Amino acid sequence: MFLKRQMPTIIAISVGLFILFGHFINYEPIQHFVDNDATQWFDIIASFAIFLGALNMLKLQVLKVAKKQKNWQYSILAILGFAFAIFAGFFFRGANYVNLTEIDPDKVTQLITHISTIQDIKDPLLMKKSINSSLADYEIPKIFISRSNANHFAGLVSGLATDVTVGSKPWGAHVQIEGSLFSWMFFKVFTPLSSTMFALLAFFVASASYRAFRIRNFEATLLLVAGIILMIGRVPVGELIPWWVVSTLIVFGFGALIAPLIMDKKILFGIIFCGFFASIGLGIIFDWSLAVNTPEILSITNISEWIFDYPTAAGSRAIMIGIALGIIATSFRIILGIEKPF
Amino acid sequence: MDILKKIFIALGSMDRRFIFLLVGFSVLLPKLYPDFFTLPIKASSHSERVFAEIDALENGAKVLVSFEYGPSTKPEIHPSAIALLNHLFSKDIKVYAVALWPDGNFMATEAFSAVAEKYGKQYGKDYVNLGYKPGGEAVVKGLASDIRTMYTVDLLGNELDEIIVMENVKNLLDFDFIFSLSAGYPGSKEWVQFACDPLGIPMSTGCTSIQVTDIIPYVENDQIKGILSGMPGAAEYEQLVRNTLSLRGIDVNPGKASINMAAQSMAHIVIVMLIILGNITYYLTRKSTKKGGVK
Amino acid sequence: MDYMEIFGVWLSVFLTLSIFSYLYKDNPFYKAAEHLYIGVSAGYVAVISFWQQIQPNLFGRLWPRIDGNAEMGILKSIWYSIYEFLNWLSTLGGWLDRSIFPENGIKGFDQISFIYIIPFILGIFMLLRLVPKLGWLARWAIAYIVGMAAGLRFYGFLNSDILMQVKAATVDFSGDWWSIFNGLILLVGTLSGLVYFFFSKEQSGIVGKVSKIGIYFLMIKFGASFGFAVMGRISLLIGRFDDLIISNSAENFHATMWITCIMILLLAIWAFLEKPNNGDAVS
Amino acid sequence: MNNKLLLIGIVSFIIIFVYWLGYGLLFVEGNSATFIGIILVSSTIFFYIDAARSGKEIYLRPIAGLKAIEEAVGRATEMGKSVLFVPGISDMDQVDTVAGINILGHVAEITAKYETDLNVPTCRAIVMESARESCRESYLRAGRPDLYYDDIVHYISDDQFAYAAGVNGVMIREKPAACFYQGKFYAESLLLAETGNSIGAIQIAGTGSASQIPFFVTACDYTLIGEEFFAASAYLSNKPELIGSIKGQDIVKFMVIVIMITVFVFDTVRQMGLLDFNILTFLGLN
Repeated sequence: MFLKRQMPTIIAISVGLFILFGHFINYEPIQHFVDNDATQWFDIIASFAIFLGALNMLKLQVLKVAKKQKNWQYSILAILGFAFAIFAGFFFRGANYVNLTEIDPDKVTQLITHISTIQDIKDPLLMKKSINSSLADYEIPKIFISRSNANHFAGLVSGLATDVTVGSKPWGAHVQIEGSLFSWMFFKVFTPLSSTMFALLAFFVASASYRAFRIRNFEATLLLVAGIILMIGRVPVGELIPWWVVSTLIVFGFGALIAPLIMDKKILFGIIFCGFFASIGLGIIFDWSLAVNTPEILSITNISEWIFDYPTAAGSRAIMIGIALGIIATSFRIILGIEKPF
Repeated sequence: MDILKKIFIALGSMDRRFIFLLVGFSVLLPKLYPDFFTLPIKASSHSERVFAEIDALENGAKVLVSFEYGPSTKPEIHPSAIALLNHLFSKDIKVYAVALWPDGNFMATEAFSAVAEKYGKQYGKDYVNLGYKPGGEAVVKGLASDIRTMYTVDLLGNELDEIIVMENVKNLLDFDFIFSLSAGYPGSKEWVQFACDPLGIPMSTGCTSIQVTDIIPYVENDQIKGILSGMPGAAEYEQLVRNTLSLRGIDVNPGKASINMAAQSMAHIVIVMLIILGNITYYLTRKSTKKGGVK
Repeated sequence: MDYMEIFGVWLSVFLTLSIFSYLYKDNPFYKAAEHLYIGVSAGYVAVISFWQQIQPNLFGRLWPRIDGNAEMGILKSIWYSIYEFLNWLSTLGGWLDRSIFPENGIKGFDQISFIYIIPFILGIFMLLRLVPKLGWLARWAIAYIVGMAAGLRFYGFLNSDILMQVKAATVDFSGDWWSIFNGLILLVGTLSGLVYFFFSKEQSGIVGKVSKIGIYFLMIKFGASFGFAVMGRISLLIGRFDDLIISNSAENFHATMWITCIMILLLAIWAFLEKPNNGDAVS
Repeated sequence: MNNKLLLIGIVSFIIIFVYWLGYGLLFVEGNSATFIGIILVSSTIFFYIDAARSGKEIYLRPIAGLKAIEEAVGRATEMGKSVLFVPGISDMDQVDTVAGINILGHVAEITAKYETDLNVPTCRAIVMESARESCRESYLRAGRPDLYYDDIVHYISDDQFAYAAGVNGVMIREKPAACFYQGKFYAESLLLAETGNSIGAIQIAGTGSASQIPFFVTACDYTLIGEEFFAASAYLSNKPELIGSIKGQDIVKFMVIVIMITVFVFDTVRQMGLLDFNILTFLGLN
């Protein structure tokens, strides 16, 4: 019981105290532990745990298929996808390279022609230069997924060098370089899925702003005004907006700010129209259409820059300090052992 | 007037799939017909700051570029990476790449292969790609004290001591500038907190738009020298680099971000229009909702 | 021609459009892509974390590369025989090729770090969750992580997000009026924002007024964040469209066009057939 | 009462004194401000925890989002639908996740009481394990251990958007009536909140990720903003020591505000040339 109940609390408290005060202790190994090992240990434990998670996911999907629950057909895809990733990660490496030793200097051009059939060459001259500088030992700049393709290519170029070898990159490197089955999966399956999910947000952000950016009250209006100004001001089109549009927007923005306070539409529209004509009049009198004459406030770009330099930075800082305080207090509660999620 | 009101109210209750469709078209049309949509790009003070900082580096200086993004955020940051490499290589600056994100080294490889050839830069002599190391802030701290404790070999498996550019490079203090291309955690914040602040090395960042408001306090505090915010920031920097390099006799193709600014602007305008439309409808129907007493 | 490459392009276009089809409503294409994504990503993450954490950072630290010909002390050879045993296990008794445990240890570190046995054991404790009787041992690993988080974040956030920001409370009075005004805005905004977060004070009277101002600053921040988010998400969408346009090139046999047409057709048929028993369309 | 204050004061003083004696020798140079900060924060919060334990009444202002939790679960029960709890996409090494799991404990207690289905998809296996522990405890505390089974909490994927896609799938197919998002979120926040909105669920969010708060504020019914989120589990627990810690946290906040104002005032006076005293150097922040 002690090992099950109290021991975890003791571990959490002692690790917490050790790391917190380890920052101050003038002893190199402790400093090193706090700076590096502590998080590395976590990463290692988390990596083990991933297999636990994967098994749980697999179990649920298999159960779904076995019990023929609703939409069970799709679960087969999840299982197959998982199996494929594991296959590419642990069993089939791909990543075959072709290496040439002692290339015949006269046949470099021929070699380049062969390479051009498997890969785009931007600048043949430069490639020639780089091959010439490493005639003794040259690796073809393309990595093959299938062994037979690599062998086939090696057969094509076998006459050009004393020795042509086909090998495959070591395990571990196959997850980092292009040309392995794993990287094929990464670029052709994983990337389109994840970046499209990400890009869906463009649509959701539009519908969310359409629905939520309403002049419901003063706070919501501030949200809306800041949002719109940033949206317009940060793209080139903001620069093109002439002064009279900006001044009109400012007038309308002012109107929007006071709208929640004035329920009578007539008075509100009256104020807006007066402001509108006053600003246009001023602009014509002082000839704001000339860039030099335009007051700085009538450029959306300047306004947006000011907003995100000052009021936004202030808001950010307040939230940042608040969050930091929350995290500190929670950490302290964990170290005291009065809050424990295990 | 009544008809107009009805139209607005009908528009206001439209299915959100129409909004999706409108946004989709606003992005697609400028992409398909780029000739109809051309816009001048004017740099903001933050982008200009970044450009000035990099441009002030001397020839032969050493710059560490950290790749902290992957394919899913590539559109926002990769253009900055390309423009940055153009700028650095044109000034014969040595470039060292590291990746704090696992897919960052794919991005680094792609960026180098797109730019290095043009300036006749050779791997190992003018630039090096150290690849990815897991650990986030621990990697940053490790690099600050000794690069060789974190990396024994580069991405291609060469020993660091065999690489020419790595000569006399022991830790971060040997770099003149750090540039973080960051899409989240670990990223710019970690570089500020664990490397640039304690060691006093200047740094700039090119980050995703969403991160800007989180990083802006550091920029205001001058802990980060300028910021390229998202694709528009990248476009501004591309433009600055392109203009300056053409004055120096180097032609650079217009970058991806600059080309896409038209689509970006269009989409923004459409969304703003939608918001305004939504508000007109809201204003017209406000009384009835008030009575209903919905939140 | 590289068939794997062309197939890959078609597959990626298909998956991209399948996810986009969710915008219309939940449909078989989206369900298929979603399930495939879950399966592939779970496997992907497991593989990546094994090859970039467990293998190099754990096994690499416990059994770094040694000179195969050099003399070894008795302890060291016992230690490395464990390594060989693990290799025997991982190759299913020599049936598979050597992969996880290359000969003579793993390249990367020069010294054995025995202390890394602790995370190794904690990691195994985590996996013991699968054994009902020993499942409670996983709590030890979780306790380590929670304790570590508390110690690290306490220090980190106090340092960088509080003390460093206190530093920023100064206003530079050497500039012009405008910059002084801006400096004051920063200070007032930060302080009033903090007042909003008081929990043990009723938000009325002066505290209420100040916290109201604080909310205004927070709202402007949220609006600006939202604006930036719109910007970023649109950029990503543009990136996806770029890829779709590239995939539509002649050398890829106009993948985008064909798949779009076929998918729309199939979706239309599906929607038509589905209609009678579908009362819960997503909108 | 005052004796305790004195005692805590003396202990902190002794610790700082020892630190000062060993400064540079036993202890690393250069982060003394942080050390003193830690001692100050710890002793303040500890004092209030202790005060609350010995029975001091502490007022906490109501937070709308927290009151709504029980209401939301209640509505799900009435409608015969399930409750979805999303603990964010970070692992247990982020304090945010720990706070989220603590809130899960309270939500699970309510669902156990109401006999409502609970569904907790997680993005990390370690979070899955601790969420299970937390739910099991809660069901036990509510007297309904029979309703608990391990698959209430299940793993989807470590990848951010695969997880979001999976949770989305759960939402559009199972249509929970109440969705809770409590933890650390990144870009997927809006994806979740918008889908939840489209199925008409009551949504209560809470997060310490500053950049995601706006999306939750616009798409959810209630949002616990930043610090409120970290205080939530203490609020819900009604345990005196946790509530005391909230009071202590408030006092720390007050001290931060006072210090900022002091820094501002002294620095202004210095800039006017009236006083040759740099407060930032004095505080060890420069």
